[in-house]
Amino acid sequence: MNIKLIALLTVFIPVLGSLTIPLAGRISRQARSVWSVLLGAVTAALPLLLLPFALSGKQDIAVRTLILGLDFKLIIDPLSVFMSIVSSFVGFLIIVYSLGYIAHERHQDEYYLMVLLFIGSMMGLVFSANLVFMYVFWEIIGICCWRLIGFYREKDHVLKADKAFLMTFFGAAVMLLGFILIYNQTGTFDLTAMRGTLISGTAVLFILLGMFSKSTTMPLHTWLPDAGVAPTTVTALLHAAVLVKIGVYAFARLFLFTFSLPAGWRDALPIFVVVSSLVAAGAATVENDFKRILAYSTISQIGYIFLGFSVYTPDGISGSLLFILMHGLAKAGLFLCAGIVIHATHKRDIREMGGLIKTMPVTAVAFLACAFSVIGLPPFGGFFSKLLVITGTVKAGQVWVAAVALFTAVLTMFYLLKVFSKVFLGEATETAPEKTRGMVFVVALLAVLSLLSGLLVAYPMKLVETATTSIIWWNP
Amino acid sequence: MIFLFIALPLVVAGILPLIGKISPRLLPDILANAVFAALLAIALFAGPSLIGQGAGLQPFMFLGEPLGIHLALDGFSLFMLAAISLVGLCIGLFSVDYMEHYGHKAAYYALLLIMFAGMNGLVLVTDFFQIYLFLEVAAIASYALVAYGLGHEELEASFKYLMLSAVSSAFIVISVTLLFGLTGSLDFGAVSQALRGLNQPLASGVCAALFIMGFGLKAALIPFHAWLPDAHPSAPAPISAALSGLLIKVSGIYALTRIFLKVFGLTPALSNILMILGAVSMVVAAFLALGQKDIKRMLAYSSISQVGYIVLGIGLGTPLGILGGLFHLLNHALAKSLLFLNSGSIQMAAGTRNLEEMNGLSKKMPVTAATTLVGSLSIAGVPPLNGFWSKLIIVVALVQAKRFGFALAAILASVLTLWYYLIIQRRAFFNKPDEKWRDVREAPFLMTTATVVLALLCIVIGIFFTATISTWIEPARDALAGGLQVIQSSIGIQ
Amino acid sequence: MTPQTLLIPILLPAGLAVVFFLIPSRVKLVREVLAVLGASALLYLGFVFFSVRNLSWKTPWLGRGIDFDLRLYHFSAFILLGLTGFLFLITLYSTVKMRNTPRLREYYGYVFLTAAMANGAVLSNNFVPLIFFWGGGLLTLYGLITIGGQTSHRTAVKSLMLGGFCDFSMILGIGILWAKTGTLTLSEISVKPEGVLAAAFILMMIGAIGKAGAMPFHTWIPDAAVDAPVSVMAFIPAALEKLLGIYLLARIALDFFHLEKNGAMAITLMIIGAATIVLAVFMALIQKDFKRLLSYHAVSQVGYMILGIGTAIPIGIAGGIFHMINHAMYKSGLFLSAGSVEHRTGTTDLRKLGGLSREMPLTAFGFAVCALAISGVWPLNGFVSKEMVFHGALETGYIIFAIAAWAGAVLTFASFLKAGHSVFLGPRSQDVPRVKESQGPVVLPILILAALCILFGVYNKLPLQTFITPILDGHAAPGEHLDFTSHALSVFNPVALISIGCLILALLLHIYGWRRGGKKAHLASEPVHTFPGLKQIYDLAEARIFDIYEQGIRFLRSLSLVLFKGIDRPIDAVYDKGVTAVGRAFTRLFQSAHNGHYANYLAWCLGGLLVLVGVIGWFVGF
Amino acid sequence: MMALQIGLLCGLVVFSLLAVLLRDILKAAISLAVASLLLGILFFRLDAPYAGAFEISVVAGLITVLFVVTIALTKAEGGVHESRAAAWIFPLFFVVFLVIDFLVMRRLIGQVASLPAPAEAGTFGQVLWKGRTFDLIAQVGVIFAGVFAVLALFRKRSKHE
Repeated sequence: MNIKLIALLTVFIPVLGSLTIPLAGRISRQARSVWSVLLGAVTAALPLLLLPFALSGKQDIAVRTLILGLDFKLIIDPLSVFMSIVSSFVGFLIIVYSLGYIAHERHQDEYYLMVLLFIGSMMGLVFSANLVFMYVFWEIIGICCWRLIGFYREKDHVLKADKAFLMTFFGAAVMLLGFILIYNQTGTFDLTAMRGTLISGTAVLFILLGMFSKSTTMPLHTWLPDAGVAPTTVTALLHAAVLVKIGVYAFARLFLFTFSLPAGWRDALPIFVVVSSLVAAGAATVENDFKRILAYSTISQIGYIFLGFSVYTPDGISGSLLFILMHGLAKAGLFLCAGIVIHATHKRDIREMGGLIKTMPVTAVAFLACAFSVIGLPPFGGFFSKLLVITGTVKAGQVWVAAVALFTAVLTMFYLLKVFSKVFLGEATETAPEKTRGMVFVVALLAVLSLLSGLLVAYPMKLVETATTSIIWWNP
Repeated sequence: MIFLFIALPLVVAGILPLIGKISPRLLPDILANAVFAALLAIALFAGPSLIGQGAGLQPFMFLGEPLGIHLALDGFSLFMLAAISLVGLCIGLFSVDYMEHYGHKAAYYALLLIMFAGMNGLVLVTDFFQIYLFLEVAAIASYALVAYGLGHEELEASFKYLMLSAVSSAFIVISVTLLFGLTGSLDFGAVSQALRGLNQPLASGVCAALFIMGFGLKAALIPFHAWLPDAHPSAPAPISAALSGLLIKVSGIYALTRIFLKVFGLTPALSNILMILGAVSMVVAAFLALGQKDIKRMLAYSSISQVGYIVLGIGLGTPLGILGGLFHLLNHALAKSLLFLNSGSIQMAAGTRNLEEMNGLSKKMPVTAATTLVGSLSIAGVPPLNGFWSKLIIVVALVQAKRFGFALAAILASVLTLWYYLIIQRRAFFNKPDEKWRDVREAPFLMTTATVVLALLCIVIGIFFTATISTWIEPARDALAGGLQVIQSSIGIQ
Repeated sequence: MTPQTLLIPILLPAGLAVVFFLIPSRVKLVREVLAVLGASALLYLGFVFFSVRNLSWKTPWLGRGIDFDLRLYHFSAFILLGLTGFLFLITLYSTVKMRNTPRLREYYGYVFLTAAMANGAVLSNNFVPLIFFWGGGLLTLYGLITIGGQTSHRTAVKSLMLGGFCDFSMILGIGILWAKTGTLTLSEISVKPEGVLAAAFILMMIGAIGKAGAMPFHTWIPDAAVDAPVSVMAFIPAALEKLLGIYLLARIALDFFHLEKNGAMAITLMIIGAATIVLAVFMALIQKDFKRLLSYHAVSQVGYMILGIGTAIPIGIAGGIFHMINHAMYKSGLFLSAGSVEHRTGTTDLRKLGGLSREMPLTAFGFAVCALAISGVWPLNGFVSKEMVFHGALETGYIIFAIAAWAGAVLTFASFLKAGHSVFLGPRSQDVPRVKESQGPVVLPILILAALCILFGVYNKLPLQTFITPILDGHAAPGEHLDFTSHALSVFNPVALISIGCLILALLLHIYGWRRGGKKAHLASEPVHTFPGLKQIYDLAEARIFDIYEQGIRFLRSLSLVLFKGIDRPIDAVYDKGVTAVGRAFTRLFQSAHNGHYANYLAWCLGGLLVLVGVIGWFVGF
Repeated sequence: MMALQIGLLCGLVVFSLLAVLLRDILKAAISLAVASLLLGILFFRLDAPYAGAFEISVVAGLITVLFVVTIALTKAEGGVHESRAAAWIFPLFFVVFLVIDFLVMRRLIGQVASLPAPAEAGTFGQVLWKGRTFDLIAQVGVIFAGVFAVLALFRKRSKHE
């Protein structure tokens, strides 16, 4: 099958498939579960077919011209293939996990529809090479995110869902204005035609607002901890694997792959994102709600990915790309462990929990492993990504920024170990057995993957290297 | 053939009360919807060929006497006719069930058809006085329809609507007479030629101001909008859908566009005025909508805000701006009538219009919940749906014309729009099912089909927006833009 | 001997560790036998590699200069031999000592994983594998400490936090080095420590001394002494960490940076060394628990090594490195002897023990030899390496460091007299039941280590010639002949005489303290403890004021509170309250204009019209 | 002559102002009728007989009757309540409007050339039939609308409540 067809299928199978889930739901619960897992599996498998193509470093364009310069164009290059593999794989795991998690909730049809639409539009966004269609998929994800956060339909949950939707919509609308400014300057929305053009400072600011709203960096980040009210699988999908990676991917695709930033931005950005990640780490240390801590932790780790990209050194870029993979696995693991704990104890405050390691050994070990990977301690994958990001920042001459980033890493270690000791160690407040085997299996798998991605880091690194060389058009 | 658009509804309206005597409900339903369907068919299928042969002037023999009927059908009017009859058909279908308990359906259908005849007429004529006349036809029918519920609140609202519309019609007549005084004729082409001839800047300026005020009130732009938030909520749902979806667009925006682009010529001064009016309505109405408790009042304010978008687009004057404005006109017509029809089915099922009392309906009324979601997201301009593309084109046009302030206002207004539509979703549907709606059933069949048709249209146009633009909107824009270059050079008002 | 064999010291223990994790905990004997066999195989490999001396193997790993580069040369072969030696002794010791602890399966797994990581760190010749293995040790240490008991996870977290901090600062140092030199291969880097490279030196130094357990990153060791199993204390803080830490410090001082004599960097090293010696030994003196006393001494002795290397003089550096291996031997021996006392009596509290020399003669003898060695008594290895450090310190011209070293020697001997006297000599205490000597596998390692101490002391030519001197080959000033063995054991020179004087002073101090404390050996240190000036400092130290971990955590907590309350919440308030308030304010403003009066609406319309006419009129120009 | 003209005009303005401002709807309807009567007279004086006839018959007659009847009908539920607040806003705007209107019209009068008699100045019938036939259809529409409006508004309330 040629490359273009696979890319189109990766985008449209989940998007159109998700619309048929309510029909499957009409037939029976099992039919719907099987159908959604099948769709998830296909979406996860298809990008893998593109792997050999991506590893060769080549780039292919699938295009269907429409009017007004808005032609639907897909770009298949190492960066997009890497992102699609990471997102669809973790998304698939989360679908499997959620079979157990929301087995006895209402609105399950809508849940699976929205999750698959979410993953499908993520694929669309990752492959699209036209600014407007990138925005279209960006907003579809916003809608799915809004419906998923408000899944339990409680009064304040829906308020928080609206807040999240409004903040991301505001960011995205301003970003769209930025896109239109660029369109006004270059006359086209097509990325491949605009490689290397210098864009105006205001356009950069507007687009950054959109990215920061979606990837939760400093000024527009407070909706993510509030979105903790959603079911854990959604927060896992949202926070760890897919949603927060959108802004970062857009940064790579726009500000690295395509445009060049005015001078002032290049040294302002790293400082800004490091401060954002420090503040988020501080907030995570103070918080006591299990999922809010992990949400702030995500905001903090996203700061690292932005840091890696914004220093414009090859190490930084490959560090950040690796970070996306490692953080996706590890943070999804952390959230799903949190899901198992909350699902069993029905408590959200870590001070009320304790000694769960006796009754939940596998979850505890998995949580610890994923925590070590997020902190960036050696045998785990997170270590390599954090190392490359830090060395990339130092090579860009920003030694103080690297120092602050490392201080944030120490803070990360502190609050993650604090959470682990408070929840799993100490004297047991109640005996809560580990819930469904499927959920525990997924969590264990994620922990093992975090470890393997550390030991066998050479393999993902190959793809990351080709992606970095394909991104860099300027002489470093 | 195009004369049918006016004659058919008028004739059927005439005979309806008699038929009403024979079978009070069944026959009028069928007849009215048949008329709408026929008009839609003509517009969709026969229309494009009709445009082909020029301005569609054809002598019409009546008892041997050649009647000087000048009906001009160009891309713009055909686009409007198609939109009117499309929304009209859905409203007709909706009214079959909804108007059951209002009684005397024949009179209702008669008035409805007359209103649509008035609108069709207004779209087709090329004579100032005839525009005023058909304006009055549609207006009088709508006064009666707004007050159709005969409740105290309905009467007061329709009285206010009548008095203010009467004032605006008066100003339109003054302006028409002034123009007749100045140019000696009432036909668009003749008047525009004459205006270019004599340089009377003050006179044509005053005429323009009076027209803006008159048609501005019909289109409910901000300083003149006050009647709309009272008229729409108290009108029965199909009527407020017709009013908000069509009447303010046809009698307001169509007339403004036709007059200013074809006759007066959109000079920079006029375009600035229109854009400022549009932008002010867009933002102020959005804030007003935020604070509403009653769903229909909120939707009414939202209409004012979206009309602001359309006027902003068309007022810009560049071909892309007009394209965006017209496309938004179509999208808003579909989505807003969908939302008003849904509010009608909510009111019929749950018996309330107040958002606070309305929570927990999604369990019992899933289809209405889904279609309302589609409608709200479409107007808020969230991508996959049609509203987004028109707003996008408008903002692109604004940015290309270096009007960054307006572009930013448009973006912020769309965020505000999303905000109050989320309030509707949160209050009405997106919450835990409430016990008090235990015995509430989904809206009857025909009503749901009407709303589902409109919702599907929103989605389909959203996805195949390029096809819609190239077949419907671009001919309309060319019809208008064609006239633009000619006028641009005329002296008129600088 | 193909280059691939370099992988064996890493993969063999790692493989064994996986096997240990998989063997069900019921099957004890098989595990112990396998452990000892594995350790002995590794020891044999250590000897083989030491004989091969030069081997290197390199494969590309992550690209961009990061490749899996292993290099065996004299120094790493020597350290590798030491590591495998201690692994063998500890495994032998653990077979009996740890037999009935709950998580035995994990214990052996972690021990062998630590060994694998340590071997990897020593062999790697590229910074990324070095830091990879270096950090890996942290996690296994965390696991091993949690095996100690229920409440030990707090100490485990403490060790991980401190180790993590040092690791991250080392990463920053490596980043700077990589940025400046453009390469990651250890053997190719040698720069002068100025400007940002000075910062790199400091950061790498933090990484090294953090691992070695010097001030201020030592505070987890005394806590671990109580919480962690004693074999872990003997293996990791006593031997392994010292070997790795000082190995890296030596390479930093010798290979990566040219540490010139009395330079700024050398002075900082010497200050840290001296401070560690004095402060740690003061704390050690007053300890009531045998193992805590030994752990403080472990921290104090590192001071000598750092001081030695800090002198940047060949004899000083050689002294520091020699002291490293000596210390590893006798400190490990002391811990093992404490462990065998605990194994039999069940407690290590000095107050409860007494007069055990008759019942546990071999342990007592081993303890005695190691205690004398650590105190630097004449013929033993401690004396030789301490003398070299004293010579180096004096040669730098800064007397203060030598004085600190001597003060350390005094108090070290005093505290060991107190410990030895209260545990083995003196009246038999009643609290402890009749005990027999520990089994063979427990006592044997102690005796082996004691023998080694004697051998390295008396016949010091062997360790100096074979192990230490080759390390300095490339670095001595040209023409200067590196021979330290000539006056190693000579007593009749001023430095040796002062050292012996210090020992006598310590003996008098002990006797005075012993008599004042009413013939109770464990109160021998009370005079120093209650000394007016020192009393307050001791109380502060007991309240953990000087503990960098406690202060650090308090700082982190307050900073986070400031960040959270100061930045995060206000931003959130802007959205939750600010935006909604603005929206509602505007809405109320406009709503006030809509009061439902028809007249108002008409007024609005007329007003609108007037404005329009005015504007157009203005445009047209009346 | 001019005094009568101005008198009629002022009467017209006063009565229409009253129609808007009067509280009691009945008096407002009646003042509206008087105003349209004066307007009819003015049309006659400007020798526009047809306009005058239409004005008096349709506006003064039919609409006033219509109003009075509806008001009588709705009397049962109380007149349309009109809160008293801010009664001064409208008159103020009205006066300002009159002043500006006066100024603008004064400037305009000078410029607008008097209309040449329309070419086919035939009788009202010819003009209506020949040139403006289409208006008839619109007129038919208006009448239909008016009739059906009355029909709908005064339908039997049986089924309604």
